[in-house]
Amino acid sequence: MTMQYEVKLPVFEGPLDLLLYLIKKNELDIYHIPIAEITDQYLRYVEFMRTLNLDLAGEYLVLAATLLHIKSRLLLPRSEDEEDDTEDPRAELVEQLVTYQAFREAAKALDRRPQLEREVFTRGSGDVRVDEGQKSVGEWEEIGLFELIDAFQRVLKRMKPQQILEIEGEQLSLVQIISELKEKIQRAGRLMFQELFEDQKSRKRIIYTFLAVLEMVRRKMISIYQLSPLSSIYLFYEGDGIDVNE
Amino acid sequence: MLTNNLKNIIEAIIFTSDSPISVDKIHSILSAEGFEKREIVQILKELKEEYFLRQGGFTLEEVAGGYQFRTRPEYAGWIRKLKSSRVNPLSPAALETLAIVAYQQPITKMEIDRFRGVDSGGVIRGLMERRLVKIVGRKEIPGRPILYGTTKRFLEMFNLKDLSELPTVKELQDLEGYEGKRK
Amino acid sequence: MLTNNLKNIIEAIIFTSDSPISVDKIHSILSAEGFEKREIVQILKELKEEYFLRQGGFTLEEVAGGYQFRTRPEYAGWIRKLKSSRVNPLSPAALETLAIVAYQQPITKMEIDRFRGVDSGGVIRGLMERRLVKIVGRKEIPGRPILYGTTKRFLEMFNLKDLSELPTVKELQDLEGYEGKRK
Repeated sequence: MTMQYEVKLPVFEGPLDLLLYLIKKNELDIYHIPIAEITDQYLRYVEFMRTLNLDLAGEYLVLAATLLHIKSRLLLPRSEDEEDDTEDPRAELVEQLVTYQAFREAAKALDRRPQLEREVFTRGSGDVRVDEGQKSVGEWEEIGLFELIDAFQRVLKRMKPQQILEIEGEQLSLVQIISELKEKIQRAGRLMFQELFEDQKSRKRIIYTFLAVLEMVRRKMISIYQLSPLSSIYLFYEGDGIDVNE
Repeated sequence: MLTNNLKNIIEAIIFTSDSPISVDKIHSILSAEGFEKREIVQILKELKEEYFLRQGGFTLEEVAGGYQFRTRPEYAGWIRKLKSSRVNPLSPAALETLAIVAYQQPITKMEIDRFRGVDSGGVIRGLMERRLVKIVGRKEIPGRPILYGTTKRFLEMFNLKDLSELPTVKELQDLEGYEGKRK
Repeated sequence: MLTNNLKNIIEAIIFTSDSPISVDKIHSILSAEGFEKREIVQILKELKEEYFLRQGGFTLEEVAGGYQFRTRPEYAGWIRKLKSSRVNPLSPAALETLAIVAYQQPITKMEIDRFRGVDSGGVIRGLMERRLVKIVGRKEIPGRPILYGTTKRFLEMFNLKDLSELPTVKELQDLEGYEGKRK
């Protein structure tokens, strides 16, 4: 698959997020990670993101190498002269994950505080305009990149191969799809993620649509919410977005 | 000048100030009248109590080392309807970086990168542009890297009196509940 | 929704609005709740009365076809003191000029002008008035132009121990964000 685009990931997630996401998804104990299994899953994710031609930060590969290294060390038979209580090869990574998780909690705690211009306002900080039809934050849970990729993989799986025709030489541009999507979401206020892929006949178009969603998240044109884990994902229109290509 | 008058003057000053105003600042404005600082502190306490008991649309809050009237959080939905410009919310990456800086300051970029597992240059710059993070000095190690810390605006934005109001890392870990899992 | 709640919402809306807000505007913000205009008018009357009776530092006034909180005229003198004591933040032009002086000092006005592409006379004067920039000597070239440099106050203002603490151009580039760096 050769594609003439490059989509940057929404910059908010990194390799440690992915690892924590996988640990949580599999309900694993952070102190006793089954390295072989988690490494496979991690690599499959990274591979999938690469097939989408996503511009992955180099750090994802660094962590992949670290995981493979730990895996190989665990597989090695212990040599005789080594002391019994050799350090667990996972120790350093676990420490890093635990610390990272603590900071993520700190970030969430910070975010829960009443924030200026979000929950609390000072005198004369508003100008007048009536703005209707916004979601009320609170019932909705904002979701992250990896949940979205999971959902997208489910969409791909549900599709029967014969449903997908490759249209030779179909001319597609990401810009075009973004503007179509924008119009659609703007009109409806919100759209269900899965609905975007119904009636799409070419694989290329499906992938481009997904990439358009990622790019729109990154530009803050839309935000992604769901009511509860595993329930339908909705895209909400946020505005014209910002130019992030400084 | 009557005390009630002093209370009104202080109230009017806080009302007009466009940022949280400190006791020292109020004191300096009233200096000609020869009031003592503790009188002002006492009146501020009374005013704060009064607004709290009144249960109105806004209250008097202590933030970033000063006093400011702020609306009560429960009315945010209505006020947002009034506002035309949407505030650009902080991204999870920005919040995460901000939390690291807040807890670990003064801290270098390299230390932040290590905690997050990714390069944080762009995020730090964004936080500096929003005046939530600033340069506070240099670390006295080879290369003398820049040290970052949070600003007064950070306290204002998150309704904090000072940094000690942040929950400790230990408290956060207890919240997460993984302390028990430690072998 | 209780009436008291409605009162608080209206109070919070007026408090946050940066200009007098009309009954119609308030009505349209609350339209989803199905309140009638006369209910809102009634509450505004009550609020106005309440603030009048309270005799505090500010009151609710009807001005220019709308409602607005305003400080009572008798405290105008104190508020003027507050306004005059306020420090004006540095303009982008002033910051830019200050950065050039900080990094390139000692530097002449002509050199600053060349960097900025505009005449910087006014900005330099402003910076000197604020004691952030000072004359440090004369350049030994024809005409012996004045050389400018930064002051001790500049270091204080930006929390710098000495000039070596300024981030280098390279360090500033490192903050360009990893997006740019990777391409």
